[in-house]
Amino acid sequence: MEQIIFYILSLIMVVFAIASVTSRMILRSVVYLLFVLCAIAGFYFLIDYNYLAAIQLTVYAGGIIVLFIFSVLLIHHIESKLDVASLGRRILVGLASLVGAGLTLSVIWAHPFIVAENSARSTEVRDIGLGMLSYGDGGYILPFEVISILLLAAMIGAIIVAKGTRLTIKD
Amino acid sequence: MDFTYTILIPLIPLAVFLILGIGSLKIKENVAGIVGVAGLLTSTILSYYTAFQYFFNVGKVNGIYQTFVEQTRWMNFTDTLHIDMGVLIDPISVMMLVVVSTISLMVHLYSRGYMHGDQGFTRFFAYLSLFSFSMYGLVLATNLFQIYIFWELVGVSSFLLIGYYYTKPSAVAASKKAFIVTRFADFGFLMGILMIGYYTGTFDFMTLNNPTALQDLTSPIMQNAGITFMGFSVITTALVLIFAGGAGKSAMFPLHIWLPDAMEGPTPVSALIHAATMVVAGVYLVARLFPMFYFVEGGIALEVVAYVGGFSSLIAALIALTQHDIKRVLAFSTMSQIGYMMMALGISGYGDVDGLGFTASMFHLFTHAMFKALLFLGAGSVIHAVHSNVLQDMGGLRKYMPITNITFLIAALAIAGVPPFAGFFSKDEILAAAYESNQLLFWVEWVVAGLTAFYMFRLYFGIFWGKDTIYKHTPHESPLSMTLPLMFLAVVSAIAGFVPFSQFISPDLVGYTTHIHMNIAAMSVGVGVLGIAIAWIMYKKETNIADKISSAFGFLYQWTFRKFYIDELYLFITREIIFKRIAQPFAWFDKKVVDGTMNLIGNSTVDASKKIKGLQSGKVQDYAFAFISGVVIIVMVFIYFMN
Amino acid sequence: MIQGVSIYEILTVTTLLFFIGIYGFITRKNLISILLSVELILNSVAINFVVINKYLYPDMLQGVYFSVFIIAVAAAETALAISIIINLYRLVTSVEVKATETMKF
Amino acid sequence: MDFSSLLLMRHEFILTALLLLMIVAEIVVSEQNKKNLVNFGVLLFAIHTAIGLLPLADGVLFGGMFKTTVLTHFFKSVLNIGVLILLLQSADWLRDKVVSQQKATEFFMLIFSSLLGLYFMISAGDFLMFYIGLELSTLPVAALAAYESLKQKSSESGIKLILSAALASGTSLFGITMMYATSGSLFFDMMTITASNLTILGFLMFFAGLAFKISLAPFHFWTADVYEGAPISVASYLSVISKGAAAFVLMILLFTLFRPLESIWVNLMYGVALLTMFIGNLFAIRQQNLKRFLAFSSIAQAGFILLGLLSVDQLGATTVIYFIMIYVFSNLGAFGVVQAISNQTGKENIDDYDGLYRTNPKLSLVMLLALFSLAGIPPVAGFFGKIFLFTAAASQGYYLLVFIGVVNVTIALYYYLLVVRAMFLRKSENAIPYFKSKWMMKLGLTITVLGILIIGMYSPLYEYIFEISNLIFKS
Amino acid sequence: MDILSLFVTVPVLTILFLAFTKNLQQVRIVSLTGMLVQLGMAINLLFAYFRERAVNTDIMVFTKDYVWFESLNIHYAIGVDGISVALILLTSIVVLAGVFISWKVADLSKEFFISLIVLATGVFGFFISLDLFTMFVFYEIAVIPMYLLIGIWGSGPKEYSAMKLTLMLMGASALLLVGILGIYFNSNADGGALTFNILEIAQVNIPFEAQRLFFPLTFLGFAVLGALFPFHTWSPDGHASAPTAVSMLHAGVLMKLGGYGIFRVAMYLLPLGAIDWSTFFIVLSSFGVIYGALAALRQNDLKYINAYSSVSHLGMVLVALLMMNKTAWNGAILQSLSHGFMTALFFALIGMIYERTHTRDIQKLGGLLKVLPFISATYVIAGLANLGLPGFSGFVAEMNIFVGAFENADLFRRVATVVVVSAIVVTAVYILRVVGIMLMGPVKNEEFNNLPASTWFERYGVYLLLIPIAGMGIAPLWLSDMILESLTPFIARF
Repeated sequence: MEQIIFYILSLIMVVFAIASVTSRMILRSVVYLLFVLCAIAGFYFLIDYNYLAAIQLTVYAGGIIVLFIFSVLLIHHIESKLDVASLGRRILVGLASLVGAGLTLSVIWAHPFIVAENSARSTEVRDIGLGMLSYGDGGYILPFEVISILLLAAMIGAIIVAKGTRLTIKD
Repeated sequence: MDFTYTILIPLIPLAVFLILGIGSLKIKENVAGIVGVAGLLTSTILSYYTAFQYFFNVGKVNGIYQTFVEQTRWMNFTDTLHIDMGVLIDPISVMMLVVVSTISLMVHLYSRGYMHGDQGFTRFFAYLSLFSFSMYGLVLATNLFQIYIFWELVGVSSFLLIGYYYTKPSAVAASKKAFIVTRFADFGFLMGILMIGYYTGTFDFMTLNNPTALQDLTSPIMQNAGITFMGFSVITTALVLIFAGGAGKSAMFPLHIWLPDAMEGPTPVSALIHAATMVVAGVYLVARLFPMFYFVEGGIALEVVAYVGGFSSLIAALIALTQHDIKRVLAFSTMSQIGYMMMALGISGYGDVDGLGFTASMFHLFTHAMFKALLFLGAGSVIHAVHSNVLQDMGGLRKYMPITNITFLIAALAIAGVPPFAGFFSKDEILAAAYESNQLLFWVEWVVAGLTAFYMFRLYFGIFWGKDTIYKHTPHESPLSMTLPLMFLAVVSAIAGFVPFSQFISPDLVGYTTHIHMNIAAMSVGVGVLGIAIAWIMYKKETNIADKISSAFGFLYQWTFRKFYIDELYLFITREIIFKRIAQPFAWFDKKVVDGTMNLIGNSTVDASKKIKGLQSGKVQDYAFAFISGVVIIVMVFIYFMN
Repeated sequence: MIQGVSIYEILTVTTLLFFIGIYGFITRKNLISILLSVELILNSVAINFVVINKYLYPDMLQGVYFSVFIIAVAAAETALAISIIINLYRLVTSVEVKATETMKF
Repeated sequence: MDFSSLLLMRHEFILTALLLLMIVAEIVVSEQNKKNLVNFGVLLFAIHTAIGLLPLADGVLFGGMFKTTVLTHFFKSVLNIGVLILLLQSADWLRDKVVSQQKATEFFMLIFSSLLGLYFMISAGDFLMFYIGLELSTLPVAALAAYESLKQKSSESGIKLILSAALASGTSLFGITMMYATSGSLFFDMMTITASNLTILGFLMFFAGLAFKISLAPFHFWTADVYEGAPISVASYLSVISKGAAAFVLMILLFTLFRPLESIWVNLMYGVALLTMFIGNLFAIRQQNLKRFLAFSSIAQAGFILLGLLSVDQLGATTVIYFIMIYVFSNLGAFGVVQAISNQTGKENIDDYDGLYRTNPKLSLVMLLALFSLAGIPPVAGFFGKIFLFTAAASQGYYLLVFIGVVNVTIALYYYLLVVRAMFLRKSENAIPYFKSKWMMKLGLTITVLGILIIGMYSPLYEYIFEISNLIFKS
Repeated sequence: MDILSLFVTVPVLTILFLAFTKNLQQVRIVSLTGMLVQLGMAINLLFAYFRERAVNTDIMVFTKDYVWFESLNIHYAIGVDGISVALILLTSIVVLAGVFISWKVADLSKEFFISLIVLATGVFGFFISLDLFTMFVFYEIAVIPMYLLIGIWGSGPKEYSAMKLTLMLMGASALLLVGILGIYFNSNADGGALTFNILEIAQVNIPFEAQRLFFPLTFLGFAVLGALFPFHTWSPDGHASAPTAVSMLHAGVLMKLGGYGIFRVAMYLLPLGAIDWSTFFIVLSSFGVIYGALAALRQNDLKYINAYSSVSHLGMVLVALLMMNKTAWNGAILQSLSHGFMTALFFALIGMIYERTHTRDIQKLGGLLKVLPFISATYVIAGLANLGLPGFSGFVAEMNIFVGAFENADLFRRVATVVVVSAIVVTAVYILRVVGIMLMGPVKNEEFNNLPASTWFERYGVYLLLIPIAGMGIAPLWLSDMILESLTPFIARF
């Protein structure tokens, strides 16, 4: 059962990912991406990382995708089709990506992974939250604080980029 | 007896040179003349004093002339090889001192008149002093390297003096030619010196010329004489190379081409350098190394000397027949006479009477210096009066210039070998020596004697007799300052033959007695008189015989007139081959190929930079593609090829 | 740990996602589309972390935490990128890649 | 762990405090006094730099996520000094051009946060902190690159940077996951690196991400475009501070964590060094815009740094740190002059510098020294930096590489001399007229000049680095 | 301050003072004073050396050693032997003469003299260094000011020439650096620490393989500076474009660094390599001798002629160095000195002629002897010295080279020797060609009749150079013995 779900999710991921990067309608592209992200969230549920799945859904589906759609609507004529790269270029890049993927996969498949037995480690949201705020071994308070600075910086950055008063002179 | 003071003989002219040279723009003509003459007079007196002391007082011990050497270390090469500077007093060097001093003094005196009023008067005297210094140094040299050093210095003084009229293109060309040709010869000389130095371990004349060592096959010199180099023993090769140096300076065939052109210099210079002293340096050099030449490998090198000398004298005499420029005639005559001396050295033996050739050569050097200097000075006097060098512009001058006429005649008779003038005695000895050892050379020289008489009198009659030329300015006799040296030299030319030379100078330093060889004397005088007679017929009065003959032998005439086209050959080699075919391509090669390669490296870097600019396309996705390709390629390389 | 699904299969899927993202990144002509591709790349990586954590080293939650931070960073990055893109749009009224090719060589 | 041990994070704490202070100041200070905020920011940072120079104990915090050693402390101080110089040089620009757009304070905030990111990257004890540090150092700079929001070039530069950075960090992360899979941990100390193919794959992908930051070929393409479009201060920051820190981190990681893969990455460094030197130099040759010019020049310089990495010992580590330090001063000198002139005249092309010496001799001399230092001409510091790098490479027998390296120095000399040519050799009717710089710019340039002149000759500094770089190999 | 470090300190102080000068007059006075002091010190050093040598038999005297970079064992180690003393003397004379000749430089004069003295500092430092690293530092310091000197104050295609010169010399230093590092990392072949110190390395037996690898690198690195064929092409262009004093210093002093470096570093430290490679390099350098001479034959630009002449003469230095015996080496050093003085004199005179006539094309000049007697006469003297006339330094040097070269009895070196000796003829030809066309003959241009005579500072410069040329030529014994003595430890390595 889980297996089948996994395959279905995988199929969704791959197909919609491809669709997303090839679609000529930008809004569709965004929506396909949303599907992929949701599938990924499903996958997280599947392996019992509910917290992560939740974040995936809230931050990505709820945040980033909305941001995308918002900006697309803001600056794009949704009905117009996107330009595509020339065929030769697509083939070239496709080949390169295939080679890359093939290479990576061949290395991965050749590697003997030793799969561990399921441990008792809790993946409860509460435990994860505590871990996030602990400053001892295995505590993640430091990255947590730093990422807040990062978010602050990104915010400041986004603001100042947008801040410039529109003048008549164009460079 | 201490001969150290002789070092002053060269040093005084050097001092004079420095004074006049540095102040050449400031010192007045009078002062320069006086300083120059006074300096050389001192040297001359010292030379005479030395000669007197040496020959008559202290030189001879037990019948053998001693060699006195005073020297000091100048530079070290290796533990054994070094250059010394000093004086070497032996018969030939003392004899040369006398010759150089005498002629130089005369020329100094003469030049005061001849060069009077010339802008570069001081400079001229400075050069003369430099030359005197160098020549003295050469004569007194104690070793090969010292002689080479002064050899070069006389070369350069000769260059400076030939190019004295430096605004005249022909003089410039002549001076260059003289220097370069002799320099080329010196290349051989230097190689010879290097070989001698390397194989014998010394440059010192005393060691090299030691007859006992030379005859001892185990001595270092003779041992190395066994080492062969291109078919000859190294020492023989070295000697031939050294002779090449001498041949260059002494204008032996085929290195003679500079001498006629050197007549572009002021006439006193021709008299001093290109007639009496410097050009005989080659003869002196061979004489200086005579024991080596004689003993090493049975004298193969000496034979070369003999034949080169003989051939040169013939060639020169033939060319002299047809030249129009009186100084050139004299120049070829000089070459011819030096050929005599060389030949004489070449056929000479070593001990006692066998050494006649050597003695005769030195004797002829001595007498020739006197009468040839006289001829040149006389010619100078004529040129001074006529303002031309060319025979056709002259004629009938005897009326205007009596003293010059007489002195010139004496000199001409002397060179023609008419007794009792000096030339007769020395030439007679040479021919006698040749007769003893090499018949072929003897007959050649006999013919040359006749030719000499002919062309000298062609000259004489052409100048002083012949047609009565109308002159723009009436010629007049030269001032006393010029005629006095003429007269002095005339006297010497007339009587010098009676000096018993063989008593003083011989290869083994032991004096011996010679006699006049009557039969040979008769033959030589005969042919000389014949030559004079023909000249009398052809040139005493203005006739057209000469033209007829020359047109009859048109081809031969052209050849001799053109100096056998040797100049043209040299010109062809230098202009066409060395300059155009070698130097030009080298310059081209350097500019295009060598430099081109360097520039190419630079340019191709810049080109490469231009070619790859497309990589930086400005498209962020291209960059991403490069990024990913880079990763993929690196991964492939490291996982599949290097692991 | 999903029954019957090996880690290899999951990694295959993520790898495919990753390279699809890359393909998109390079071929899309629109800046926002490129950003979408970036999200694909980041997500594939996030899955990787989670899967490896789950399958191989479940004792610690290093991978999971990493994924959380990746998501956070991705959000920040996207926000910033979009703000710049919008600014560009204000300047040249275009969000095509072509608009960003003035500097080259 | 008690709170006193948090003092080990002195650099980070103070800088965070400065960041917050600037935010407060921005809010509090009135519009008219905004100009003074620039001075305030510089002053604050100067104090921070000064405090940073005080000695600091070694320590590990947060379960190994944060490590500080004398070496990292030292290097942070180098970065501080670099940023201080940079701020001094930028002050005029901020005051004259940016304050009016009401974003001068933000400049400080972004620079501070980026620097903070670098601190964490340097001090990182695991990949998570490393990653966050990396992103923290990059994202604000992307915003800074797009700072001049009225210029298309600036936005373009920002886009290019952020997109390239995203791709690079994505690749890098993928690599990290692979290494995580094979080595069992994300904490450097707990990872057991073995030379399996998957590890190598992971390492190489990770390396690509870091190489992007150092702009090593073929991951360097963004550099020139971003530098050209970004404000000079930002280009300067990217080329000097950010690159220097990344190179330092690369060295630390290679010498410690990836030591087991030495046989792999030594060859990698060899190849990448070659490629980077040539690419950087060949592109630099034909640049006219000075920012692009310096971009490619800095790419080539990065190639030289790799030479030092070939010697995996104290010598190599020392030479790399020493070189980076010298490079910071040299490049800041060059950028400072470009900045000064650009502020005054807006000219950024080499041709514009024709005859500069005759009008502005002092600036030209600073530029000359900086360029000579970059080119590696004695007696200025760059020479010592380069020659020691070569020494390090030669110590392992890479003579051929050293030779090619020096040949590249010659190529580099060519284009540096092109600038010298413009300034000194040429005469021009429309040379940039004489102007006087403000005192902050002067001070900034003076410090770089002193650095360029002294660091090379003053050997105790080298010896000190030699001593502390020993720490790398102790663990 | 020890006696040697002063040679670096005084120029540096001069530069500092120069930086604060206000006008042309001050610039001149400061430079002149500084370089006069320098010359005084050089002469003092000479006598001090003789005194010291009498009681001290070390290879190097006046040695001082200060640790610089401890961990790399880099020292500031200095010391001199007879060779360096001679070259220091040469340098100080040529620099002073250069200052005199540059008296009239008015455009950016301060910068000019600063650059000139920086160059000199490098050269002095190079000659006193015993540490390869320090030596290399000074080498580069000496090379780089050339770019500015030629580029700013030069003439003709100066930018091109300056760039070419700088890049070629820097490219050479690439080889050199690799060579030096190679030596350094093999300097512990007998155990012990790595060292840059020449004297210490000379005690070590560097493995043959290493010697064979690093000798050509080191040799070529220096030889490019010594204008070895085919790497000489920077020299004609560079010289032609350089201002007078720079040509003087460059040809007179800087190019000597090449020969000196080869001797001190390449040959002394890598004797086996030298022997192994000597054949190849003898071919190149002896070809260079004749090649330079022949190329000079067809040039019309005075500076080109002199530059090719330098190629030829310095080729002799290289040949002599490779001939591996004391006499030849002595010749090489003497030739370096002699060529230094002569070529500096030449360039000084060419500069004066150019300044007056505004051309260096000999075909356009003529009869200068009449209009510029002092300059022309000196030119003739320099020419004669150049073609190896006895009584001048060239002769002394060349004879040592020839005799030394001839000490090798094998056919190959014999042929090389003959080729080298034959250059004396070609030299005579091209020198006389110039003298004949330019100085002698009719005055070709009316305007030349009113050329200004030489000035006092020009004369001083000329005298300064003439005196050593003649001095060496007339009394070479003390100098050649001083050098020979210093060569003894070197020959012991072969």
